[in-house]
Amino acid sequence: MKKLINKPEDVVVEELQGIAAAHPDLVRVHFNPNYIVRADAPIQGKVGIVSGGGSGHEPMHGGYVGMGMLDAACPGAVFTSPTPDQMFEATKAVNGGAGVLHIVKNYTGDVLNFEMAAELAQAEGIEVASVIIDDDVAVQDSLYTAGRRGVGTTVLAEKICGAAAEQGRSLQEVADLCRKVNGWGRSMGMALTSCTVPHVGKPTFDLPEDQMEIGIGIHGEPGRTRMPLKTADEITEMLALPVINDLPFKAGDTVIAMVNGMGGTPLIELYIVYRKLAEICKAHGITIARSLVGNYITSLEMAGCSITLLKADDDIIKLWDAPVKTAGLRWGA
Amino acid sequence: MKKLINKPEDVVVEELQGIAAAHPDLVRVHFNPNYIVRADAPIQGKVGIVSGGGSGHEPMHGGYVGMGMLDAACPGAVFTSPTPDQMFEATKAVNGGAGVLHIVKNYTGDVLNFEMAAELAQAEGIEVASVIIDDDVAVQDSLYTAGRRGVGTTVLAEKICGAAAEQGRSLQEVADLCRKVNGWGRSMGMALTSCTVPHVGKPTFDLPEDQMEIGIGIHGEPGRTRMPLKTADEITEMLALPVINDLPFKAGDTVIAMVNGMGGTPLIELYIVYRKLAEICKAHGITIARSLVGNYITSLEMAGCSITLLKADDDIIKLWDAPVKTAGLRWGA
Amino acid sequence: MITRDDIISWLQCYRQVVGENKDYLTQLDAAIGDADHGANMDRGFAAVLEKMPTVAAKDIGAILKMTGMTLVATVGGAGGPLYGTFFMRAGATVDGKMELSPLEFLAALEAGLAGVQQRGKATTGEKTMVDALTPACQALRRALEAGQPLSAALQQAAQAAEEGMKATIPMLATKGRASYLGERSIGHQDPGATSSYLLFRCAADCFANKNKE
Amino acid sequence: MITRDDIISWLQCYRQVVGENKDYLTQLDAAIGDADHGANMDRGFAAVLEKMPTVAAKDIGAILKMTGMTLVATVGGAGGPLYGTFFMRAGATVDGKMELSPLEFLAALEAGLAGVQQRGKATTGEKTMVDALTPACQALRRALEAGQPLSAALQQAAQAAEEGMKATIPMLATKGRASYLGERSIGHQDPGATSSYLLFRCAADCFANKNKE
Ligand SMILES: Nc1ncnc2c1ncn2[C@@H]1O[C@H](COP(=O)(O)OP(=O)(O)O)[C@@H](O)[C@H]1O
Ligand SMILES: Nc1ncnc2c1ncn2[C@@H]1O[C@H](COP(=O)(O)OP(=O)(O)O)[C@@H](O)[C@H]1O
Ligand SMILES: [Mg+2]
Ligand SMILES: [Mg+2]
Ligand SMILES: [Mg+2]
Ligand SMILES: [Mg+2]
Repeated sequence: MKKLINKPEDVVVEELQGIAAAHPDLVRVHFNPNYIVRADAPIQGKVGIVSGGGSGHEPMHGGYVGMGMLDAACPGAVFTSPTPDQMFEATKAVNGGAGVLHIVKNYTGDVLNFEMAAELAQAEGIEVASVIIDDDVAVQDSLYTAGRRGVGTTVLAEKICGAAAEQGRSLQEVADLCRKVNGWGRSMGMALTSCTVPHVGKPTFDLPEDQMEIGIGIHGEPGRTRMPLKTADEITEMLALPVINDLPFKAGDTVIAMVNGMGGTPLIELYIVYRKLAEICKAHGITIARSLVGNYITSLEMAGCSITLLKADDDIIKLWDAPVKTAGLRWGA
Repeated sequence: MKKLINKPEDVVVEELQGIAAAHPDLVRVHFNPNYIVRADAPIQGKVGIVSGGGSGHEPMHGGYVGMGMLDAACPGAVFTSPTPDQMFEATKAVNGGAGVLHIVKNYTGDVLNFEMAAELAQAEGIEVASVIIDDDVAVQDSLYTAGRRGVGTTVLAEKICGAAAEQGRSLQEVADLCRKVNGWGRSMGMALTSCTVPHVGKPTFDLPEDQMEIGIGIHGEPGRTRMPLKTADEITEMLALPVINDLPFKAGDTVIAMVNGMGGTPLIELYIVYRKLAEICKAHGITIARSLVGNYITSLEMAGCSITLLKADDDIIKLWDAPVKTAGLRWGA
Repeated sequence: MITRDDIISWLQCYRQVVGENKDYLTQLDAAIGDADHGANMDRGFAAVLEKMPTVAAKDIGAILKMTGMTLVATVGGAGGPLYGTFFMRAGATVDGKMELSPLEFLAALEAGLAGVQQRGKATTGEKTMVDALTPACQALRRALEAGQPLSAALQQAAQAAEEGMKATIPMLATKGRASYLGERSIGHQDPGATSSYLLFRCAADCFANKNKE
Repeated sequence: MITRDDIISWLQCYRQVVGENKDYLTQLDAAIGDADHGANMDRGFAAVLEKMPTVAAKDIGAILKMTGMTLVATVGGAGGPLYGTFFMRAGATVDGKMELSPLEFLAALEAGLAGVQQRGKATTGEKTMVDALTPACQALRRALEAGQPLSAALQQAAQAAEEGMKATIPMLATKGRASYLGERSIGHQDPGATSSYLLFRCAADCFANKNKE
């Protein structure tokens, strides 16, 4: 295992120490339980937004804490949902009296731990709303299963809801907006390589030099299918078409598009994918109003990418353009 | 070779098409010769700043074109300096009558090609100043050799000089500032893995699972020494101490610190390195006033990192804090 | 009767078995999950054992509740809340008791299972820990109701858990992380069902000398 | 006399040899550089051959200058400006000529070498193309001045280039990208010296039947 780490068991704590040292202007880091909060939390009268999940997806979520996005992020062990005490304490730390929104990615662990945290917070009189993000079209949706995973749309939801909370919208409004964003966002991802969880020490799966995994999540898990490596254009189509057909996105729609790197893929390749995605959208009459190209929701050093499209109305575009000041996403401030 | 590409020979052009599609608000891309210019270039009365180099270092340089940083970037083939016609045309495209600064990394190819371009531009009556960045302490400096490589300080110089040009400083002043930044900046890098140049199709060098390269540049080349893999803390010391001792940075100095990923290293590891770098600086009485942690000057998918320290006075800090609006670095706008 | 010392040695035994099977559990999880179940359980039960002195003089309910709360607070993932709920609910049914009859122990386990199902909303056949816990509880009830001694009953429960665990191999996962794999989840043994089997295996081993009751 | 057709077939021959040795040159560059010398030279000379029709009726000076300018505009890296300068300077010395005497050809090559040294500021012993070009020009001059026919003289030049190329192996690089490696540059053959040797090898092969002049 080749990593810039000391001991596998210290990875998350040392990363948090690094974040605390690098961004004292943006965030404070609390240890035991671990969470990252805005340096100026709690903000009176503003809805607080808390997210969280396993570590290894950086910059998500810790990198999105700051003005105009999250009020707090709770990092679990690598690829392991955080524990309820983290979200409970973070919720208390960001509660400015207007209630707290939990943005939860749809993984059994995340859902259960956030659920327990919400129960604890509510028991202390804090109003908590939870919205579950489940945008991964690689997974068949069904009432009888765990449902779809939460992936790329999470980043967009955090930005957009963060802006809405900053405007002073109510908990109900911000939660409704978050559900709308989740309903309008779709993603799909693929991997060229596996990744190595530090405490495991070897790649989660073996992927021969001429094979790729399509329909992966963000936990280094294998995807829905393994197949021979294809060109960037073919891969982009294999990701974009299921995304477009799922909502479905239609001619005349305006979208925010994200081409996301899984951690080990260089930017040069992501732009090649974006080029094809833009072509495909154009051919479908879909207008890309805003875009993100880079590493936003990752799986450690996995090589690969995911595509997210979010149907966007004027409200969403305005909230997207609103100032944001975090380590991972920043503009207008 | 596992890459999200179509054909190796199309990588750069397709990347540029992707950049053009993703950032029409920030830049225009010119093909044949290839260069990226600010959407609003030329800006009358402002010193234009042009940089460039081989592709494969993204976001550098194309990701740094925009308000407050570069006016144009010239991407060569992967790891190959661009040709003089690119810099010549880019120089003409950004000349707003106040002259043009070429920021050149110290590689024979970059230096020679920029030199030829400057001769061509000067022959057309454009005032051109060239500053060579040579900040890599892994390479022994000498009048009789090619000298040190230009690495991390380039990013900081582009930001700081871009802000100075935006303020309306003269070509002479911006060039002097650039030389000052180069004189006050030092870097050193290391690799955990090699990278694969697309048209080569296999890793530039083989690095056993238990070995690393110390003192690498940004072209996938082997470093000064190969040695057994060490912990993140040990590695950070091996990079930071030569950097600190070279200038030398002294107790009481204020610096801008960058922990840069080589492309394939996840952010979680870079923060672990930053944590130790902050400790080391503190122990030396050096104050980190500003920091960057992320992928800023890369070698394709190479895993590894580099450390850059730049001694900063009030002028440099103010210029650093000035608004910048590029795909790769953005704040205040 | 099952004493509080028996309960503690069961948990100690399980902590050790989890440690020994950490890589095995993680390997199972790597195939259809995210390669952390072994590390998660190991971290959780190490914490439980560390906290044991805090319930030094306390009753079995307190020990089990402490176990559940510690798991919730240290494990994370799906395993944390599920095993946490299992032990918290089990503990709640035996509040204040310093020893348990076999049927009381059974009732605690059944309450734990009910808690897991309530939290996780999984039923048998979905390729989760429920597929090991359910047949184990059922076998234990059958054996005890048939008048078998605790040790024999627990052997049968452990065997049922093992069969349940193995039965997850051909299953298509519909709950938990393995469900994302769809058809590719078939052919792999569920890590949570495996750790649940080990829990019953430990009980059977620990309480092997409880023949008379 | 060397005709413009001879010059063109020399460039065609070199284009082909560079193509055949693309991976070899890149491999040499991977060891002490950045693994692009083969691709660079290949791209450059492919472009030169494509542009050949634009100098269809032109003199040797025009052909060589077109070659140099095309290399400058398509190669990049250190190789582009250096080989570009080599051919541009060589071309400038034979401006307007439709054929060259062996000594005129030599003078063109020497002007090219001088251009390379002026641009690159390297002298012999620094592990660059200068280490192949310099002995090659010297050997050619010696042989021609000794009255040897062009073909024999070029054979000696190519051999001197090859020796110069091999002599770069034990050298410590002090110019170009290999200099960053310090001591680790020792033991590797310089890619640019290799492509320069191949240029003289092609000349020797192409002009093999120029015995009489
Ligand atoms: N809804 C559920 N109900 C019961 N058990 C579940 C459920 N979801 C997952 N599990 C169990 O949890 C195990 C995985 O635990 P673990 O790896 O610790 O968590 P995670 O999947 O979050 O990484 C699965 O093997 C399965 O047995
Ligand atoms: N200053 C110099 N003078 C002469 N030749 C040089 C100089 N620097 C580099 N070279 C030659 O250029 C070759 C490398 O060319 P190439 O790989 O195309 O460029 P780059 O090093 O920019 O990738 C080296 O092998 C060396 O022979
Ligand atoms: Mg997990
Ligand atoms: Mg090169
Ligand atoms: Mg797991
Ligand atoms: Mg090279």
